[in-house]
Amino acid sequence: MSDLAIVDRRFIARGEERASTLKFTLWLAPWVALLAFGIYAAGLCLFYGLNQTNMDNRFAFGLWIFADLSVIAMGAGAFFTGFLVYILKQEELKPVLNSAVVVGLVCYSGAVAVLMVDVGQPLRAWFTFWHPNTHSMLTEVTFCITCYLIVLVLEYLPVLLRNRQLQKIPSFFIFEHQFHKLVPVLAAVGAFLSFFHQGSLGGLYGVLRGRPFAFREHFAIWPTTFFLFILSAIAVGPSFLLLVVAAAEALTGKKLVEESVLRKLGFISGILLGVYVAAKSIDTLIWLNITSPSVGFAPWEYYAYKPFGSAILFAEIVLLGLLPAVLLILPRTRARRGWLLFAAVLTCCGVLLNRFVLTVQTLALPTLAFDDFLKYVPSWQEVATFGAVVAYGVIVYSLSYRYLPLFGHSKGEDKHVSVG
Amino acid sequence: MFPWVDGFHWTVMHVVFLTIFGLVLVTVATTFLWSLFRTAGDLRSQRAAQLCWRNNFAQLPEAQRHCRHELSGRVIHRICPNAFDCRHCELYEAFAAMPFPVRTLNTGVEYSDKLLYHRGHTWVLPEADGTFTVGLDEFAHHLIGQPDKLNFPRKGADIQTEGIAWRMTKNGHEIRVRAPLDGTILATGGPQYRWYLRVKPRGPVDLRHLLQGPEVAGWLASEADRLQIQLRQPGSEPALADGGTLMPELMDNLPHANWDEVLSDTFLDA
Amino acid sequence: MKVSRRDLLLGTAGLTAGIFFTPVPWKLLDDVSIWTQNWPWIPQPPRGPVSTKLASCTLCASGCALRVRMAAGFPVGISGSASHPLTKGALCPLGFAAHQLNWHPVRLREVRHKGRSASWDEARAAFEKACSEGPVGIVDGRSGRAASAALRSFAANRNGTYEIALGAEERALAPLAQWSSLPIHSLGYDLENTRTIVSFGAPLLDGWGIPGRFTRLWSERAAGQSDPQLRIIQIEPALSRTGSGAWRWVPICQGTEALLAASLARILIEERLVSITAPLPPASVAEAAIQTGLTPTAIRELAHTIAERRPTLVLSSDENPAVAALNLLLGSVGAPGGIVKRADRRTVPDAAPAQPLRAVLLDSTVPWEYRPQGSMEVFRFAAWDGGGNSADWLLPAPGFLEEPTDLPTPPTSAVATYAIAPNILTAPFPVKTAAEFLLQIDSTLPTLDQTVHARCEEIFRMRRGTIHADKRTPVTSLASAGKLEESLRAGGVWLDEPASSHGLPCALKEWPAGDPRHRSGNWANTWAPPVMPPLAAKLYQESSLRETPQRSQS
Amino acid sequence: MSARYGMVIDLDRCTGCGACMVACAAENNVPALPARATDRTGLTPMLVHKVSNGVEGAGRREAFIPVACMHCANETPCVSVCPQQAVEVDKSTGIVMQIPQRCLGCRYCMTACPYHARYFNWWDPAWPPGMEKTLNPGVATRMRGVVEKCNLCHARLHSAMEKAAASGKKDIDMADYVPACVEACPTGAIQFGDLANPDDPASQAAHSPEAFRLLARLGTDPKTYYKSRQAWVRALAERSPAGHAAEAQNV
Repeated sequence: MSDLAIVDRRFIARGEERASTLKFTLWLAPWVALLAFGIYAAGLCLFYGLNQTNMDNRFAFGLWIFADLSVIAMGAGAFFTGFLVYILKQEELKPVLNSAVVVGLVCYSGAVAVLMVDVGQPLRAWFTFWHPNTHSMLTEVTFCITCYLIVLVLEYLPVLLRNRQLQKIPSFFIFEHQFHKLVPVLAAVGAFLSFFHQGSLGGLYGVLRGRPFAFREHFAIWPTTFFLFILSAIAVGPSFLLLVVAAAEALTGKKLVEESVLRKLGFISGILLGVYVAAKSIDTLIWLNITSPSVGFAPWEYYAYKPFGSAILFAEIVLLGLLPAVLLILPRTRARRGWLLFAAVLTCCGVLLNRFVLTVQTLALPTLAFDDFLKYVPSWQEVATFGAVVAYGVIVYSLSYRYLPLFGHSKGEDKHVSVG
Repeated sequence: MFPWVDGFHWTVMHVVFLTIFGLVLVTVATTFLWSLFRTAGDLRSQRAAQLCWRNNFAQLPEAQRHCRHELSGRVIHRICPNAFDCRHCELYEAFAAMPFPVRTLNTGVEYSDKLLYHRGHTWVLPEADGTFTVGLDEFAHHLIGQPDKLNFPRKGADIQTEGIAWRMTKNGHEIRVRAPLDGTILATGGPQYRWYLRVKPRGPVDLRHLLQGPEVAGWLASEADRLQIQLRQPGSEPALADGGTLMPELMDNLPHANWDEVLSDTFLDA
Repeated sequence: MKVSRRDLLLGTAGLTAGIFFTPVPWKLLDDVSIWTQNWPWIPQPPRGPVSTKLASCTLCASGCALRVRMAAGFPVGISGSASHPLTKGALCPLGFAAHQLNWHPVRLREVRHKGRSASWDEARAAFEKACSEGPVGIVDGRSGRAASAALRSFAANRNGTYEIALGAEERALAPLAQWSSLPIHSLGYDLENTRTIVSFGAPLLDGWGIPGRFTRLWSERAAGQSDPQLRIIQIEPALSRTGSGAWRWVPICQGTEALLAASLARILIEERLVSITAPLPPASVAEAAIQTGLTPTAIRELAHTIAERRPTLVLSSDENPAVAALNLLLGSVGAPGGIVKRADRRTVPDAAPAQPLRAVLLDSTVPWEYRPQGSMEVFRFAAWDGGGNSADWLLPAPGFLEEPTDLPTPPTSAVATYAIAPNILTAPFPVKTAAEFLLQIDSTLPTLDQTVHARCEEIFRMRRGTIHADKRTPVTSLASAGKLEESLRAGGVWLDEPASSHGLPCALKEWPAGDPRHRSGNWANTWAPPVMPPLAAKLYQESSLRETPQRSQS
Repeated sequence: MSARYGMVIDLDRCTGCGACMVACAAENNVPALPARATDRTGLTPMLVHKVSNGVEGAGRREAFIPVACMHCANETPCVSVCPQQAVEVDKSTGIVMQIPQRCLGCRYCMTACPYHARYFNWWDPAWPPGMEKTLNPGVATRMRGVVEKCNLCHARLHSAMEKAAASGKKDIDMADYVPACVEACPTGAIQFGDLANPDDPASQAAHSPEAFRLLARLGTDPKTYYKSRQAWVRALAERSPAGHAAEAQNV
C-alpha cells in the first residue's frame, strides 16, 4: 500500500468497505477541476465586477438567484427530516438524518457563497445586520439563512467529530458525546428558522407590487407565495434526499438504508406535494381572476410570449405536481424503486420549474405598455460559478460518505448516529 | 434599526424582529456553550477516559471482544458486556469459580505466570515496594521490534485504566498503548530495559481485570490465530509461526501487510 | 514548564474572546465599512466655490449663449443663457456636455505631419514653402468672423483662393441667393411671422438652424394642437422626429422632392391658387403621383393646404432649386413670414483660380469630413483628431471655450446679430487658430481686435438694434463704440432691427430642375468637431433613443 | 414644510432630442460607460423611450416618453424591499432617496420597480484623464456595484434650501430649484413643481384632463404625470403590454 493509501485508510472507520484511494481520487478529480474553474469564474466577477455576467438593468436577477432559490428548496430536507425525527419522533428516518444534514449544509453554504458573488458590494453585505429594514423579505431571508447556516454547521460538527481519527482525541469525542444530546434543540431551532426563510424566499416575489405576474394576495403581512414556498420546500426536500441516498447507493453499490426508509421519504413527499398542488391551484385561480386583472393586467398576456406559453403552467401544476404526488402516494407505484425514483425526480423538476418561472419569467415579462419581452442567457462565468456549487456539493458529500459515519456504522450500533 | 443607528425609532416590527432573532441566537449559543461546559467537566473528572474507551470498545470487531473466560475455556462463547472491566462484572466471581480444561496451545510467544496481562498487550508486574512495572508483552514486541519513536507522558502524570499510557511510532504508524491500571508515573523505560513504565498506584489496587494463568495462553493463542489470518499473503499458507514461535521484527519484515488493521486489533484501538 | 495542547487551546480561546473587549475589532470593522463606501481609485469631483461665467458655444455657427458653472478653474456644468434673443436659453443635446470635450481622448495635442509628431516651426516652414511655390487655398467653415477677415485677406495677398464650406441650411438658400443675386448670408427665414411651413425633409425639430429658435416656436404655436397657429407639413419618406411633431406628415418616395415641388407648382399656377406668375413646370401631376407614391388628389389637396394659410415658407433639407422656387410662387420671398433680407456684409467668395492650388489650409471650423478637391498639400486645423483624415498636416487648434472669437449672424436668422465670445479656458499645450498661424507669416493681416473694433464702430454708426444682456439697451443710448464693444465683451448680444423685407427682386426665367442632394437630419450634423462629448455619445450607445448619426458630407 | 415634488411632462412637446438625458448625466456625474455597454446595461437615470402607435405607413405616429424615477408616494415598491434601508422616502419632500454608500447591490429594488427607472453600476465609473476635473462638485460619484437613480437633482434642492435659510425663509423659492432635465428641455415640455401646492402650475397641470400617469392602477401613486392630446399616447398609460401589441396588429 502506498503511503497515501495508508494515511487515507487510517481515516476510514474500522470495518467500513470503501473504494480504493486511487478510485476515489479519480472520482473526485473532475469535480475538483469543475470547482476550481468555477472559483476562477467567480473571481473574475468579484475582481472586474458584475459586467462579467449577462445580467442587466432589466434582468437584474439571473441564473444565480434561480440557483439559490432552487438549492435552498432542495436543502429543505435537512431541517424537515430533523423536524420529523426529533419533534415528530419519526425514528425510522434516523439513518438518513446525517445525509440530510450534509445535503443541507452543502445547499445552504453553496447558496450563500453564490449570493456573495451575486451582490455588487459583498464587503457591505453585513450592513444588512446594521441597518436592517424589517419590512423587507430579503432581510428576513438574510437573518434566517445566516442563523440557520450556523445551526447547520453545529449540526454537522458531531458528524465530523465521529471521524475515526478525530474521535481519538478525547476532548473532541467527549464534546461530540455531550453535544449530540442537545442536538434536538438545534433541530427545533433549525426547523423554526427554515419555515420562516423558505417562506420569505417565496415572499421575495409575492410582494413585488410592481410585477403583477409575481404579486399575490396577502395574508397578514405575507403573500400567498410565502406559504406555497414552505409547502413546496418541505415537499421536495425528502424527495431530493431520497434521490441523493439512491445515488449514493448506486455509486457505492451498497445497500445503505432500508428500502422502507426511502419509501417513507417518498410517501411524506407525496402527501405534502398533494397539499401543495391543491393550494397552488387555488392560488393561481385567485391570481388569474382577481389579483392580476384588478391592476390592469389581463392574465392571458403573461402566456402570450413563447416559450412561456400556458403549457408551462400545466407542466408546473399537473405534469410535475399532481402526477408525482399520485405516484408517491399510491402504495403500488411507491413500492417499485423505479417508479419511486422517477416520481422523486419529477417532484424536484416541478419545484425547479416553479422557482424558474418566478425568478426568470417574472423579469422577462414587460410591465410598461412600451416594454418588450426580454431574453437573457447567462454568461459562461455565471454558469461556471453555478457549476462550482454543484461540484462543491458532490465533493463534500463524497468526502463525508468516505470518512464519516453518514449512515451509522455498518456494524449496526446506531446509538451514536449523531445528527442532526 | 438598531438604537445606535442614526434616525432610529422603535416600531412593533423592530421589537418582534429583534426578540425572535435574539432568542434564536441565545438558544444556539447556550446549546453550544453548555456542551462545552459539560465537556470540560468530563475531562476534569476521570470519566473521559472511560467514555472514550467504551465507545472505542463498541467499535472493536467482535473477535476482539471475547470474554476472558471464553479464552480460558470456562465458557464456550461470551462477548464481554463491560468493556473488559471485570471489576464491575457481576458474573466474575461465578465464572472464576468454574473449572477450566487443561490445554496445550501454540501461543507463538513466551509468557510468564508472574505477570498480569492486559488485553492491549501490556503486562503489569507488582514490585515489592508496592509500585508496579508496566511493559509490552512478547507478542507486541515481536510485531514492533524496535519502535522508531517513543512518546511517554511526563513523570508524575496520571494514567487511567484503558486510557493512553504511552505512544510509539513505527514505520509511520502511530501506536497508542492502553494503560492497564490507574496510577501515577514514577519512571519511564523503553525496549532496551524490557519495561516501559514504573507506576505508583492510585487508591486501592484492584487488578482483577488483568489476565493471568490459563487465560493468557488462550488469549495469546487466539491473538496468534488472528495475526496469522491478517498477515496471510493472498493464496499462500500461514507462514508466520516458524517452529511454533513468532518471528521477530514482523513490521519490518512484512511491510506490505495491512498494519493499520493489525495494530488497531492488537492494541484495542478502533 | 511544558505547554500541552490543552493549554494552547485554552490560550487561543481566551485570546479570541479577549480581543472582542478591545477596540481593535470594532475599529477595523469601522474602517472596512468606510473603505467599502469610497474606493480610493474612484475619482471624486473637485471641491471649491462654484462661479458662473457667460460664454458662447463656438462648436457650430449658431453660437448659443452659455452659462458655464466653474469650479477650481474648470467648467463643471453648462446651461443656456436666456438673455440671448435667438436661442432663448435653449441648447442642443450635445451642448450640455460640451465642457468635457477638451479632455476627450482624441484631443489633438501636438502638430502632426503625416501621422508623425512635428513642431509648429516645421509646419510654418512647410506652409511658407508652399506659398512660395504656388497659389494656396484657404477654406473657412464659418465666414464673417474676425478670423475670417484675416484668412480672406491672406488669400487675397497671395492671390490664392478663399472658399467657404457652407452648411446645409445655407446651401438650401443658395438658389434664391442666385436668383436675387444677393449673397447667401444676407438671406434668412422669418419663421416668427409665418403661418405655414412646408418642409421637404428639413430636420426642423432635430438640429435644424438655431437650437431653441424653432423648437420653442413650435412648442408655443404648433405642438399637439389639432389646428395650430403654425402649420408644419413635413414631406419625407420616413417618419422622423419632425414628422411626428408636424401637423401633417406626407410620406413620399425617396428623391422625388423636386418632382413633387414641380407638380405642386403646376397645380398652384393652373388652379390660380397664387397670383404670381411663373414659368409652368414641365412635370405632370399624374406623372408625379406615380413617382412620389401619392395620389393625384392627395397632391392637389396638399397644394390647396399650402396656399390656404399664408405666409407659407417652403424649406428644403439641402440645396434644391425646385423646392426653393415654390417660395417665389407663394410670394414668400422678401415678404414677412418668408425669406427676408438681413443686414450682412459677407459676400460670396470669388471663383477658383486658373492654375491648380499648391496647398490648402482648412480652418478648424470646417467640418471634419470636408475633402478638398484635387491633389495638394493639406494643412488642417482641428482641436480633435476624428481619424480617417487625409490631411498632410494636423495643427492643434483651441478647443471648446479656449478661443476668443466673435460671432456673426447665424444661418437662418432673419435679422443680423453680433456677439463676442471670450475664452474662459486656455489650452495646457501650444495651440493656434488658423488666423494666428497666418498672422505670424503675414503681419499685415488685420488682427482679431482690429476687426472687432471696426465691426463695433460700424454697428455704432448704424445706430440700429439693441444689445441683449440681463437688460436690453438700444444702441442709440450708448455713448461710444467702445461702450458697445464693452457690453458685447461682457456677454451681450447685438440684435439688429428687422431689415425692410422689400427690395428682394427675384425672378425665375424657367422652372429649375431639382437637385436630389438630401441630408439626413440630426443635431450631430451641424456639429463641427469630429467627436461628440462622451455623455452625448451615451444617447447613441446606452439607449435606443437615437440611431448613430450620419455626419453631413460637405 | 411638507412638499410633494413632481413633474408633468407634455409628451406633445417632446421632440425626443435627449437633451434631458445628457443634462441629467452631466449634472449627476454619471460616467459614460465602456463600449461594451448597451441600452440594457447603460446608466441613464433619465431615459427617453420612443413609442409608436404600431401602425406602418402614413397612419404611423410616434412619440417620446421620458422616464425617470416616479418617486412613488404609496407603497413605494423599492423602499419596502431594500434589505438595509438604502432607499428611503423623504417625508418632507416626497423624494425617494437612494443611499449608494449603504447599498450592497443586491438589485432587489430593480426587480421591484415597474418603471425600470433604477440602474446598476455594472462598471467602475471612469473618465478620460483630466476629465474628472469637470465633474459637478455638488454630487458625489458612485462606485461599481451599487444601484442609482433619479433623486430629482437633490444637490440643487439643497442649495435652494441653503439660499432660503440664508435669507431667513423657511420655504424655498421654486425658481431656485429646477432639476437639470427640466432646465435643459429646449421646448419646455417638462413642468416641475410642488404637487401638494394647489397654486403651483405643475400641480394644476397634473389635474388637466389630458394628464395621466403610467401604471397608476398598481396603486403606487407615482408623482410623474404625463400629458398628451393624442388618445393613442394616453392609452399607453394603462394598456397592458400584450394587449397593446395585439391592438397594434388590428389597427
